[in-house]
Amino acid sequence: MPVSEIGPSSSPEPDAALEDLDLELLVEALLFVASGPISPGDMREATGADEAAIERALQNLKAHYVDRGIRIILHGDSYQMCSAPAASRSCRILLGMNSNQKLTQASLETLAIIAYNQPTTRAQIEHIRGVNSDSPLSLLAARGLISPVGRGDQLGRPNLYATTAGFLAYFGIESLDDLPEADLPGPSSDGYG
Amino acid sequence: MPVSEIGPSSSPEPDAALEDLDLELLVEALLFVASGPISPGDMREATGADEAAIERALQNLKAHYVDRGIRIILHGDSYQMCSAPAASRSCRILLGMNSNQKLTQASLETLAIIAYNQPTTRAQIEHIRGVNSDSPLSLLAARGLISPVGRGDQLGRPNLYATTAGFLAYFGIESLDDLPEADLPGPSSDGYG
Amino acid sequence: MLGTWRTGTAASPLAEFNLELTSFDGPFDLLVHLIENQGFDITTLSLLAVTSQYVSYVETLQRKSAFAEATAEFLAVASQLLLLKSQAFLPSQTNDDEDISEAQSLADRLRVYSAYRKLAGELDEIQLSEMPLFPRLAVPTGIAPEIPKNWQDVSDLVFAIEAMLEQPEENGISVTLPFSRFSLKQRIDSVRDTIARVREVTFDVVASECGTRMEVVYTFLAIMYLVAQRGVSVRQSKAFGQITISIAEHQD
Repeated sequence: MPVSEIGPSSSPEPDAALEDLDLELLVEALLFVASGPISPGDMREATGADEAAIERALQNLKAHYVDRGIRIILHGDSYQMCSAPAASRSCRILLGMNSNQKLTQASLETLAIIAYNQPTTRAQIEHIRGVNSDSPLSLLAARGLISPVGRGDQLGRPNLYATTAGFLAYFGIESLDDLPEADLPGPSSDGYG
Repeated sequence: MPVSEIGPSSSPEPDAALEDLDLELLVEALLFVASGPISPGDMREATGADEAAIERALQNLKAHYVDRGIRIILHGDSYQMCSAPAASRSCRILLGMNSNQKLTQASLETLAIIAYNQPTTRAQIEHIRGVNSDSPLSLLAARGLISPVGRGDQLGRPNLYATTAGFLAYFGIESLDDLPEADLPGPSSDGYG
Repeated sequence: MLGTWRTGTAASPLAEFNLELTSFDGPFDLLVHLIENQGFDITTLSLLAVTSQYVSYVETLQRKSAFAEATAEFLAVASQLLLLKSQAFLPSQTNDDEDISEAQSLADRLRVYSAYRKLAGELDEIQLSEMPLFPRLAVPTGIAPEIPKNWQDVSDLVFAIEAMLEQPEENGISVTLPFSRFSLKQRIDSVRDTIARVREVTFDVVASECGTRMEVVYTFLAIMYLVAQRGVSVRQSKAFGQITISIAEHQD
């Protein structure tokens, strides 16, 4: 197996003895280059710094970006950079997106069921909605608001769906904790879950 | 249907009478979300600010980012954000660009789906794999084996991915016709494909 | 407010309810609307009270054949409601508890649905005032990837597919898909014949003779098989676009 001399080896030695400021720079760069949410574990692996130092760097960065054009949002235990809400109109124009593509009631119901019950299956969604939900599911997946995160144990090993970081971004919220409070009778326990 | 007063209208008017600080925030967000270098003209169009104000914002931002994890670089007369050189080793590790490492099962699955169904979307890949595929997608893109080749017509205009010339080199084949025969589950008929 | 129903036309037999036919996202959406319209809470009693309105809606819906598939779901709930109502008027001597629990369970499901319907409304309001955040769309820049040549064998791609398709048996239950070799072979023959005849055809046309989704899947598998045999080639100019199947042009 040819070994590249400049490339990182298969057991990379990350930059050692990092000062906090240097680590902040690395974490900032990692959040920037990642194309999705990344966890503190990913950052530890990439930088070699310990988790506590990474947490400090993340808190400093979050504070640094609080009133800038970039935000750091939290999805599960992972972090992602996004543009700030105040810039959404300009970004929309730059990216050539129009705002008329609002989600329909069917999609919003499906999304609400997933958001408050994740991960969940198509069968559970259809049991709650009482109607076939293929079409809103594929629409939500195509828009990147939900994605399958694994397969359930049930017969046929159905896809389990959860919301994505794109879901947070679409509604302009920074974490799932910012969702409206739900007063739910609770998922029925009749085997569809 | 109630119309939100703060919501963006369908023919957005760029934010008027911007203070320099606000404009800096907008320009920062634009540089962040752009998929490539953007010109001051693009920024003027997206923000409605005049060119002189945009130049000031760009100079301030360049100065702000001079010792951070993100840099602002000039391509001709266009600007682009990229990660700081000091962070390149960490970024390489994060993005799995370690070229001495064989691709993981997740990456190979994703690559196989793209190779046999190109161009294809993230939603379709995830539908077939049954799991979120952000991370293998960004890794494959970072390794130069796939690249976005346009956007689909679906709602949300998702990226379409295809394999690159580097993909052929990596596997030592001369054209896509040299791919082995495979019984791949192709696009399903329920709206994902 | 979340309602998406539009005002009914004067000619509509449902004009008095201000309902338009295609505007309900399933039977529960309609039921909750009817119940809330009367100012009722969702109980077994209010279910019975709106049964006749519900049934007349579904009858009208049925007359529109284009919505046949959707009608099935509405019809299933209609028959459930009518059964509950008949039992309420003609109390049967037996199974009282079962009847009550059936009505109870429908009301329970409606309450759960209604809670999510309200949440959907709240999400709609956030959506309307949305100030979305945008993630980066760019592929990482500034770091040029080095691509080693001949680094991995292309058969690894096929192994990956095989591993992906290998479905582990869970709890000793093996899932049998309703494929029979016979019908898959039939499908292959039929697609091959069609293409030999017309030389080029779109997937939609080939699939149009399929009655069920499973048959569409069969058809797709048949085409994949023919592609693998290099009997046909398949073109799709864009994702979700039309798939065109034609006789393969062999390069000699």
